[in-house]
Amino acid sequence: MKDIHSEQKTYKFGMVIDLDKCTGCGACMVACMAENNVSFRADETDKLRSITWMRVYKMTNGLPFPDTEVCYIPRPCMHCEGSGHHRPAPCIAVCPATATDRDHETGIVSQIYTRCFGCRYCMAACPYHARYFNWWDPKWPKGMEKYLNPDVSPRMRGVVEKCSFCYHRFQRAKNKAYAEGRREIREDEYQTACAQACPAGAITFGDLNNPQHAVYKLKNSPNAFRILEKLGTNPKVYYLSTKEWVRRGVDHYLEEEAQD
Amino acid sequence: MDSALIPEGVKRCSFKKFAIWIGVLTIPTLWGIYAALLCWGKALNQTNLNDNFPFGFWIVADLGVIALGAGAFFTGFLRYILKIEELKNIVNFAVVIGVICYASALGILGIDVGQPLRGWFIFWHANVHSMLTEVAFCITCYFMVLCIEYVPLVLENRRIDAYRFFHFLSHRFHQAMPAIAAIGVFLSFFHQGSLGGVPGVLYGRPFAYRSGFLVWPWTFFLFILSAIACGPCFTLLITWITEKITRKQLVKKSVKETLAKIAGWLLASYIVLKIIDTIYWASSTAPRVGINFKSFYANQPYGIWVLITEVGILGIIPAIILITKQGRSNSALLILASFLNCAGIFMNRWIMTVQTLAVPVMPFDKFASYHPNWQEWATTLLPVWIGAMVISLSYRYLPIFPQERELNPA
Amino acid sequence: MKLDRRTFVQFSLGSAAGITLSPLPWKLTDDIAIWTQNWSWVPVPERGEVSSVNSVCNLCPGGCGITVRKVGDRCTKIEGRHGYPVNNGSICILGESGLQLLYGPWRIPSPLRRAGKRGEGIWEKISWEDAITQVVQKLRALRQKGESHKVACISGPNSGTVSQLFARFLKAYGSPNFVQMASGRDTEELAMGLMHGTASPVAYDLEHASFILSFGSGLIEGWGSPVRVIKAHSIWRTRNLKERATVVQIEPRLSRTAAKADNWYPVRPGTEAALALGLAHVIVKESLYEHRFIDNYTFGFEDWTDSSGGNHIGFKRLVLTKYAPEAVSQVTGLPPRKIIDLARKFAKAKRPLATWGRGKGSRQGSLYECMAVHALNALVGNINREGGICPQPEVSTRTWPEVEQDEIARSGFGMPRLDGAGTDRYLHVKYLPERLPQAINEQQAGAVQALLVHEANPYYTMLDSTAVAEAFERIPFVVSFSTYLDETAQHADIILPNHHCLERWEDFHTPIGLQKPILALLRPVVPPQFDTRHAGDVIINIAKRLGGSVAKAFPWKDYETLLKWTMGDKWNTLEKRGFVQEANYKPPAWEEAFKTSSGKFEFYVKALERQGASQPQDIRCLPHYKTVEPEGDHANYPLTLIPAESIRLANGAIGNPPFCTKALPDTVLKGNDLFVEINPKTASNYGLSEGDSIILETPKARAKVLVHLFEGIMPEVIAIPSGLGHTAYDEFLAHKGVNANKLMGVVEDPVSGLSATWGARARIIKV
Amino acid sequence: MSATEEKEQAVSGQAEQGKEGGEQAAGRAEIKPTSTLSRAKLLKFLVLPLLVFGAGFVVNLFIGWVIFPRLLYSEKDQPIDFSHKIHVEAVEEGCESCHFFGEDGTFSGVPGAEKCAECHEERIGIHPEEAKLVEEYILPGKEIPWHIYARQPNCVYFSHAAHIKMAKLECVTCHGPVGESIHVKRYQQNRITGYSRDIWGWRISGIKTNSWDRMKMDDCADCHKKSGARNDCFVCHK
Repeated sequence: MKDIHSEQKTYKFGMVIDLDKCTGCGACMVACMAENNVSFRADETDKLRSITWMRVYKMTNGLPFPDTEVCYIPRPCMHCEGSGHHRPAPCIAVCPATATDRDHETGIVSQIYTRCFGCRYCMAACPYHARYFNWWDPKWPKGMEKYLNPDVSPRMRGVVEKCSFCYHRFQRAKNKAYAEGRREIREDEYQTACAQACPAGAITFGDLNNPQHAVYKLKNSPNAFRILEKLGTNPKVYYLSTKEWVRRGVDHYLEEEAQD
Repeated sequence: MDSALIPEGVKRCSFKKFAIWIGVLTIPTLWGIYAALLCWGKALNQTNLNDNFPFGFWIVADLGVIALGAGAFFTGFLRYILKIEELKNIVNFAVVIGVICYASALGILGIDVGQPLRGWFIFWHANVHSMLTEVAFCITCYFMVLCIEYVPLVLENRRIDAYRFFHFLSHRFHQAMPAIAAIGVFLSFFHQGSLGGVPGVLYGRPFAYRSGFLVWPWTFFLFILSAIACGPCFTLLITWITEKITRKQLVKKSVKETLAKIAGWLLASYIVLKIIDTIYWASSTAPRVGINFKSFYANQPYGIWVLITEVGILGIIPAIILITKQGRSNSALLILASFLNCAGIFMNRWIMTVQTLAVPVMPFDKFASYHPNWQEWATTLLPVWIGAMVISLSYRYLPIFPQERELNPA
Repeated sequence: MKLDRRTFVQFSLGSAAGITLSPLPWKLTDDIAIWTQNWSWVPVPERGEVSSVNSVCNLCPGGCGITVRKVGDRCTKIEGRHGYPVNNGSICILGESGLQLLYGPWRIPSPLRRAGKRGEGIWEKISWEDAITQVVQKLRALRQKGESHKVACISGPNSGTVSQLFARFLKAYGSPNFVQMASGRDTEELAMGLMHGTASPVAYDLEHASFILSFGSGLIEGWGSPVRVIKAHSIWRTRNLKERATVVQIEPRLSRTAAKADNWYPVRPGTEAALALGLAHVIVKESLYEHRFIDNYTFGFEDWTDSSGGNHIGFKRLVLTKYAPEAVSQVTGLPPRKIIDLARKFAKAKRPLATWGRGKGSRQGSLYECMAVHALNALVGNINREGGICPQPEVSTRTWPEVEQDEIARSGFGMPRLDGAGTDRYLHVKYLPERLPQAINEQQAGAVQALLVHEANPYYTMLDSTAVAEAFERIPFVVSFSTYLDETAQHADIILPNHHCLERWEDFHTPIGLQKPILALLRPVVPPQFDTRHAGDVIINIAKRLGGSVAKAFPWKDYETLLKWTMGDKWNTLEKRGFVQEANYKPPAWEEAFKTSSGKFEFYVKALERQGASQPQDIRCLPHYKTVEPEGDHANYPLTLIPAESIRLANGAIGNPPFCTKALPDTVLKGNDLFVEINPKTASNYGLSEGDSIILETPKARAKVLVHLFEGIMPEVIAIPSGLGHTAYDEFLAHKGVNANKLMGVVEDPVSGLSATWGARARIIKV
Repeated sequence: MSATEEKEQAVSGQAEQGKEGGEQAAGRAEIKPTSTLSRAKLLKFLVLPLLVFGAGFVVNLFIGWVIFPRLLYSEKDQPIDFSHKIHVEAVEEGCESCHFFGEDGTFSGVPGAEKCAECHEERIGIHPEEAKLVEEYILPGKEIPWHIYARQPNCVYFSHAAHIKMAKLECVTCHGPVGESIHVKRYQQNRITGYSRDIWGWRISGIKTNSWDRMKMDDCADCHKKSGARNDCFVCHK
């Protein structure tokens, strides 16, 4: 049989989130939940046990009234690249059962719920708290299971789940492309649910390697930065902010390190 | 009633008393089993673990008991490989303790993982790059080795030994013991190290992350050293407890002191290396990602006191006691040092696990605190009660202590 | 051979070997693992053919276009409709959760009749036939007794045919007591009607504004048409630095809007009008206003003399004498320098725009405050201009024939309204919903014999919940047309459940605040999931059964026929495309813009003159600041309580769906306990720290809440999240937190009678 | 042999050994049985034990290989006995008449009743199974509740387009010669996992001789490996 692999294009899908535009409205969180069959419980106030693949964090500048400033930071899975084969994403490196890997075609960090046996080592490894454990059996009130998306498998208790960059939408787009005899997909054919829903248009999604894609230009903006860049996780989620305190606030700096 | 099973020439309490003792141990055991059933039946919401603390008391206990269990392989190593003959008088007991520790570790993992029925995926779909895979393989293999080491002890039961076949088998086992011990030592070294690698490789967690040698972070080596430094002390501690309960001397003081001396020097060298590691981490590894190490200890209850307690009170003090002749020859001090040493290992494992997770990495994230709930306590303590039963049974029916007859003439 | 121990061992060993060499253990191990991957209690979404249907979301006045993704006959996702003029592909958090409302257990499965005590939650399922018959019998009896005016109706939507049907029904039946639920639009309509002569809500050209001065409007908290405003916010942020719009937020609390604004100026709660006039002072004093507009198209800016020779002061003199920065600073707490600076920046901006309406704009407010903000817009001449404001236009539809009332209807309809709207006292308003409970409670028993509630949840959303509950007690017969078992439905006697908005046809008129008129169509995306009926059909049916002139007023077969008839020639486009937009609509030029008696924009509103007053009361006709004092004295209630509105928390007639509640931050709820925001300085005065439990007390009610320390709130002010404290719905919403409406009373705006409530006096007690 | 006998034997043995050192005893035990092998002893120590052992062995092999599979799977009838052969001959475009691609790339693996109704709006033949189709499903407008042999678990994503349109695989490769079948085969369902037996394969041993004998993940992965397609998790999982 001929080598299919060689014909396959490789992408590096990533996201750029404009924090100046982000209003912290939470539409991305719910778009994600609705798209990805994320379960919910009567009491979700314990955020340490609440599954939200996309979570909007709130950062303040720490100054007292009336100089207080607030910035909202939507945080999906960063789909870390790490630094090559020897140091992949923190979570991929540690998973003992290969339940998470780097998808070679898209660069997306996968999570396979049926492979995961719930050791939670990946969660300990992830500095972004992007991984969530199913502490309970997911349950939908009677009748509500009707809205579940068949493209995403619901999870069971005892496994870890996280944002997949709506990988099933890539599968869907590719399937359509295949049916039309194409191998490549267009930028607008594959968008994540959060990017699509965001009322502020703050989330841009696309191929970071493709100069034709919007994310390519945005990630090279002087205002672009990533969270905890110094750790070397090499995330594929970039942020934009014109505010110095915001850019600085998402990483650690020693006192002697000058403002950039 | 069970006199035919009791080793020759030794005295044991009445069966009734023994039965009551076992019965007493059964109560907390059932409590632990109930908690375990809750965790399996209702899922892990039955614990205080959460997404911030995916690892908690159970993992600490696992790391801890495996370190404590190191007494088995290390005493075996000293006895069979380095040929310190004197230690044959305590090696049996060390093996018993080892079996209990490793069985506990596996048992606790069986509750800790979210999907125990898929636990075998770790072998079948192993990711060789994961420290946990290494740990799982080595622990499982080593547990088998320990069982093999434990079997001849069982075979030495008077009633079993009466069978020629078993007697013969037991003998063969004894002959193979150095080889088995060697395998055990290899496996054990490796997984003690891998356990150290578990937190050490987390490069997303600057509190735990350590640079290192080839693929191994420094914690890999520190964990090996700390385990072999504390394992023997745990053996001594349990021996002492057994002696207190049985009101008998079971092992000669000289044997204990030999073991204590070795442990002492190991502990001392560990502490020196640990201090070097801490300094290097605080001055180089952590600042490289922009973190002043003091900020790791900025939140109570995980203040700087934990470092002082771990290295100072639970490290330097027992090391000094154990390496000085006056210190270890004083039984009270010896036991105190052993206890501090063992407590130190637990504290170290707690810090490497829980504090690692408590420290927020994203600067805008909140600091979180964790304490185990009763289900976690009950299940974690379960091995203590079962261990006590196994030791009681082993002591009663197996010739664990070769010097017992000599030290307690009828 | 006897079975002895040895045989047993041998047999066992053999068995073990045999089993090991059989597939059993291996297959079983595998299958058991697969069993855990495939637990029967984890739902497997059914597969099916994928399709999508366009409709409109009517969960709020935002009116976004939606595309519903369907798999088989199930809706699986609501997404923003691409190319839709309001939201172009985006969607808000509530719209996104719409399917939870559609499929949720809070749906009412069939008509219900109360079987226990009111509010007890014991229901008896009845047939539609039965339910309608009972309502008809009751209404017929009242009509026969000549008590038709004792039937009241509360309707939620401000526009659309269904709401009009209810209004028409009451008119034909013979009651003046049709009330629409309160919203900020009431005040805007009034202010626009008085100053422009066009009584319609304000439409803001946010997209083209270059300086947005928001008087507490939660621009990104669901104010106006939420997605559209957030999109405008992004436009302000996207333009290059030179053209980037400036946003200034005037609010005592660092809301999301304040956080995203370029400048946040906290002022004392309720003093926004003073600041607006203070800004006007600076603009007038420094002559920064738009002279062409002020000189030619306004009335009452300068002092003037009436036909009978009486002298009147103008807006100019008023602001110059009374609203100097120092004086305003005293009131608002904002330094004079900042006031002057802000006024200059605002007036000098290319396209400045001032917005009115606190929070989501869902509460009514002080008329003069609205006028003051509006005067500010007039000063900079941004009326009916790009980047400015204009009266909100509508797409015209076919008008229904006039109702022919019979004698009973005529006399009933001619009775005075219970809420007093339109009487001499409250001359300028159509409805005063917030006065209704009080009016019912003040009157002798039996003022309202039957109440119909459509798409509204007054029992929860009205201020002073205790008085509302009392009013409900006094109404012997309550009929709810709700889709969900909300608080009002819970306290009804008969529930005639309406279809969910994804199950029905309905028209949707220009979303609030839009400058281009749109008419859109809701369509049934899925067949009704329960035994529900369109409220329009039900009311037509009831009218027909009542017979006579009431039936005659409803000549349509059913609602769909009526809708098609009303939409007229637009129906085909609506059905095909989903909406009709007059994209080229431009508001009239200044020359013909104003329909006031002076034909100009009126700073001095002549219509507000009190007839027959001996002395001209100029101040009454000019925008001015007068403290709207909530109940309670300062000594007993030293703190000020304000509601905090959030787009993540629906606080209207629709309860927060589980997804939205899940998205609330942990600084709002902890378990079922609600956090209130307190400045650390204030908290330390009371010895409070984060998470402490306190009793929050206002003259109206008290509640146990938790303390959340927040630097972003003014000292001495407490903010309480609005939208929680439901007693109805289900475990995902009920009994979580406290209903902010319960703590706040109605403060009547003296000139209009609208509710001017912006907060309450409060005190706290540490528990 | 009774338990008492055995005990006596053991005790006497021990007594014998007691005199000498353990090592010697063990050494002797190694030699002794071979030298004095009486028939009775052979029977007692070798043949009987072997027989007992063998019995256990065989019984359990039987349980594992024969009884277990029967217990593991339940059998279900398909709602209608469908003949692929007849249909393939009757329709114009062969397999594609019913199994075709949608515009979005979806594949009509199990065509809906609507598809059947295109020909069988009313009875066109005399076959009783057709009568069943028309009367029980098409006329009342109900879907046919087929049991799907190749239905993968919910966590699996499979694209027919990728395999057929891109990789040009034949249907037979995975599904076998279904098109030639005259009757539907019995559907067996694993009682534990709920899957069709076709996933594991009909041989309980899991051994496959044809490419379509088994549809486990490893089978997909093997083929992917051979053909150079990727084997990343997200290729086939969702």
